[in-house]
Amino acid sequence: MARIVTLEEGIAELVSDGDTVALEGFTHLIPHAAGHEIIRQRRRGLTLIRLTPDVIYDQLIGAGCAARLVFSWGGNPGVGSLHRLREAVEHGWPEPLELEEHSHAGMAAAYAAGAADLPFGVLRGYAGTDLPAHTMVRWIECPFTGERLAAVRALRPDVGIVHAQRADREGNVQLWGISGVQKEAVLASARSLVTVEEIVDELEPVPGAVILPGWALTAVAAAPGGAHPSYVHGYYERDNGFYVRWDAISRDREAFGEWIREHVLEAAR
Amino acid sequence: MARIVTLEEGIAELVSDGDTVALEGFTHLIPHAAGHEIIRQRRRGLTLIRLTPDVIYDQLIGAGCAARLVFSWGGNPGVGSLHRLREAVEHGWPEPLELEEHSHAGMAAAYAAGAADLPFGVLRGYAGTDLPAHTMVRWIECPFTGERLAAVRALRPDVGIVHAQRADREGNVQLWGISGVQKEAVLASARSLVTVEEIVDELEPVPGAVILPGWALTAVAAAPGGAHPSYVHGYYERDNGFYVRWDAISRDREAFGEWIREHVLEAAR
Amino acid sequence: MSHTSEEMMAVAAARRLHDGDVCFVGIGLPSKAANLARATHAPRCVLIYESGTIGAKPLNLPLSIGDGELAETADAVVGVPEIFAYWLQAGRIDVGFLGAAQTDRHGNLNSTVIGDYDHPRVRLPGGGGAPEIAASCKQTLVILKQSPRTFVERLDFRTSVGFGDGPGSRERLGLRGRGITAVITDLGELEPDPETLELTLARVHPGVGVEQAVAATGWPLAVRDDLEESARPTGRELKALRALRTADERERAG
Amino acid sequence: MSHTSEEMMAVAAARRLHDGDVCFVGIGLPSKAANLARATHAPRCVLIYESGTIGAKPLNLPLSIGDGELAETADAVVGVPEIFAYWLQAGRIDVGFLGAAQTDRHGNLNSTVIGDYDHPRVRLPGGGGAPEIAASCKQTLVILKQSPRTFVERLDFRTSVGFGDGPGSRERLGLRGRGITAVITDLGELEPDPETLELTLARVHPGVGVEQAVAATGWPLAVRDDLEESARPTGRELKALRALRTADERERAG
Repeated sequence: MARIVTLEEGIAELVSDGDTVALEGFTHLIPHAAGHEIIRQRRRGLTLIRLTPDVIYDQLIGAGCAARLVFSWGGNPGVGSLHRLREAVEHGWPEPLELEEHSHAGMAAAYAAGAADLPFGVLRGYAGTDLPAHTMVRWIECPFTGERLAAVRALRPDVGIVHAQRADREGNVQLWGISGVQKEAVLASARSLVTVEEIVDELEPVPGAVILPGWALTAVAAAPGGAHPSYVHGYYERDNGFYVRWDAISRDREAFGEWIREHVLEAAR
Repeated sequence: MARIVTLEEGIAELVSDGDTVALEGFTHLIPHAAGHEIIRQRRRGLTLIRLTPDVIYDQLIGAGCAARLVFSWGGNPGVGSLHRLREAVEHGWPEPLELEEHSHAGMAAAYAAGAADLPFGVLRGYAGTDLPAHTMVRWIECPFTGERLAAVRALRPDVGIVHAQRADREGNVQLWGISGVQKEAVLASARSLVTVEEIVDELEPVPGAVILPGWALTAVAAAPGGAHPSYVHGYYERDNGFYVRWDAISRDREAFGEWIREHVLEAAR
Repeated sequence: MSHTSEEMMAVAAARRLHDGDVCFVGIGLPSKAANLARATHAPRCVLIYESGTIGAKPLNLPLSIGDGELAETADAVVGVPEIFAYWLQAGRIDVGFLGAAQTDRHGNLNSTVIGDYDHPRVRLPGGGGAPEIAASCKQTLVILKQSPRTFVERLDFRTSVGFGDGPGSRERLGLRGRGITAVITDLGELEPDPETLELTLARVHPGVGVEQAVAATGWPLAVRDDLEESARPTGRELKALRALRTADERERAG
Repeated sequence: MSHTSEEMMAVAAARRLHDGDVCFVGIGLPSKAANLARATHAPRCVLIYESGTIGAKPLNLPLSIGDGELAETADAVVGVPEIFAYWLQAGRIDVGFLGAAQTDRHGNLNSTVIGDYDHPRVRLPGGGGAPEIAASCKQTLVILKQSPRTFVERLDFRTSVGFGDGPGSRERLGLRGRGITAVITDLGELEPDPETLELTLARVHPGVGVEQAVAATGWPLAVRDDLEESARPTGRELKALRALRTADERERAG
């Protein structure tokens, strides 16, 4: 049964230095507030997992929380590069960042395998590319047809963190719109934290909604606005201007540090 | 793009003697009308696939349409045995029936593999049971951990047939309530036919609905009441009395033949 | 209040559920027992049916695992591939319920055929969800009437694995759950011996003699030293159990 | 009407779509081209974005592949594992669009790094959906500005496979789609030679000389005997293209 906690408690209890942490969200519902709390609590040496590391991972990496990144596409969508990610990779600042690099299809299969408690996932993928040298892929043979297929090691994060529209008081979570790999990320993780826009008495059914039952989660925390600058379907729009502004902020170590101090470290929780 | 056809046309065009056919539905939305049309068109030598062959498969088998059954649980839910299935297996009447027998988990994994165009599915299953001798299971080793897991050969029916609440005029299908393995059965099949309660101008969104896009289907046919005696969430209830009555009808070859003649062969389409 | 032996079975099974347990439930006595637990001491019991309904809270007893009421009252309805992969196989289920046509002394179950597979005397429905329920649930409860025809020395077909050939079998097969924790019969309750993993008579129901249970078992039934008598169903239990009806029964009752 | 070279690229790409084609679309020019096709000659083009939106019909040009408008206007929204397994991998996509930082003569693409992987000069975003789009779509269209830095003799990293090392490569690798059918650039359009599968100049855009395209290519560019000039964007195409705007652009325009 999920405990209803504050975001501060949730991160303090669930995320430790050196953990493997997946903050998922596919453009929509990106758990920015949870990422900021990790920065505030100064976690170090994390392995960060995510298909599409974007601004919040740029911030976590630039703030020195990460030692390793497992990913398939790292950019500022519609804008360009992630400058903190690039600086960590290209110049080892503020910490060297080890990369495990996948394709989306490979990571999706690896999360699905983790959610199903299988040690690996199977896909038609990676063949002929230079990716296998930088990822966890092996080749297996179909025992019926002899075909050669890619196997990816299951992703089993220590902690899965996602943001959703709402939860009820039992911790049952409801999210809708683009749902990405959030269900798989949560179910593949040993512990999970879901931040929500609001906690309500009853979850009205919504077309297309994904439900995460409270008993399958570790903790739920209210974090209204917690996906900004990404968006929450039915609650608020994407702050596209922020993504554009981030390009300038993140190009410069000092401007970045200033922004983190002002908007994360010294921000009221 | 799905063509909108009559049920008669749909079966005539899509189902041939000797085909492998999956009529899926998990208690809910069982395509009885389509099954009856197959009996009326006197198809022979079919391989019938389904997790839960129940009354409609009992009818198809008793009517001599089937040569082979791929299944995981064959009974009259809440009532008892399928007497036509039992008679085919136990006494070869009216035709001998070859069995390929799975567990639900194995068939679900095999359909999912088929839908994803993988040659096999992987699961933790079958180990230590007598099923592997009667099914398509092989053992594979995880290339990362060395664990031994079951592999099932993908199911790739020639024709997948399901029933749904409704479709629009482009053949986009909407179904909700218990959705079983219908999506996988349709996507795993080379050709597909969806019967629906009604064809409407626009599909109003419904919580929990599964959508099958028209362009991924072969044909859609209106068949109001086409799931009776099973039920259609939002349209009509399960005719539990029929399932009880079927027990008596199906125990006796003559009573069965009489019922098929009256309710299927001579019934108005 | 007097009670039938079937009521005793349902009550005994229900008592083994704890509040909050996540249960994988089949139709018949398992569904009755789980819903009885939910109506009495375990209101937060989570019922999962293999049709994909998670957290179903039926008011009426379902007649099939795919009743519309299960979907209507569920927290979530997912597809069958997902329920088996992400929920059962992933080890999220605390208690699985199984029936069968036969059990052997190690709680291995047959729900496939009586007689030879290719020329069966009785063709049973088959495994359905059972093989993986028995493999993956943290514990499994079996509900089965006891007789020499059902409690057999040797199964005609092994559909689901209890403890295989005894200690070490589950581990060798890579099965993740603990296996069967009890077989609840019309005569009593059997539990695996902690050493041998052989089903052993742990309780007899009120009015049942040990010799009766032994006579109804096709292998030499071991009896626990600390054999107990099951507590008689309480008035509250019986009342709650008898209030569980299918929608049809409710309708007929008017 | 005069047009920019980027407009020419979008129009040339859009023209390659047929009505009813199922397209796997990324952001930027691919999304512009697919939506232009939908607005002109191919109204029933089905747009699939890797965020899981099937049949999206955005009124505004999306800024990201996960814009809310894609979900709101889609026939169905599914999870990312499903979109890759059941839809892309299963071979249901007619046309995949890809951009890249580099292509080689066989249409193999780099979107990972410039320079050495471990000590890159430029760390690019990475493969994302591209490796499997290139592998599984029935055909792939690449949109990429032509220069000696982008059309290279040797890729720094092979993220996605076009024709590998040439004839037979895709078959040996088990790739199911036909591979790249065109690379659309700011100078013209390249198509694989049917024999050698080497990208060959098939069209130049109006006002572009062959020598200009050859100079912008890092390998000795073969030119088709039947080289054509792309048809200039029509007024209707340009009007429809310029009407495609992101919601923000529309807002700023008032």
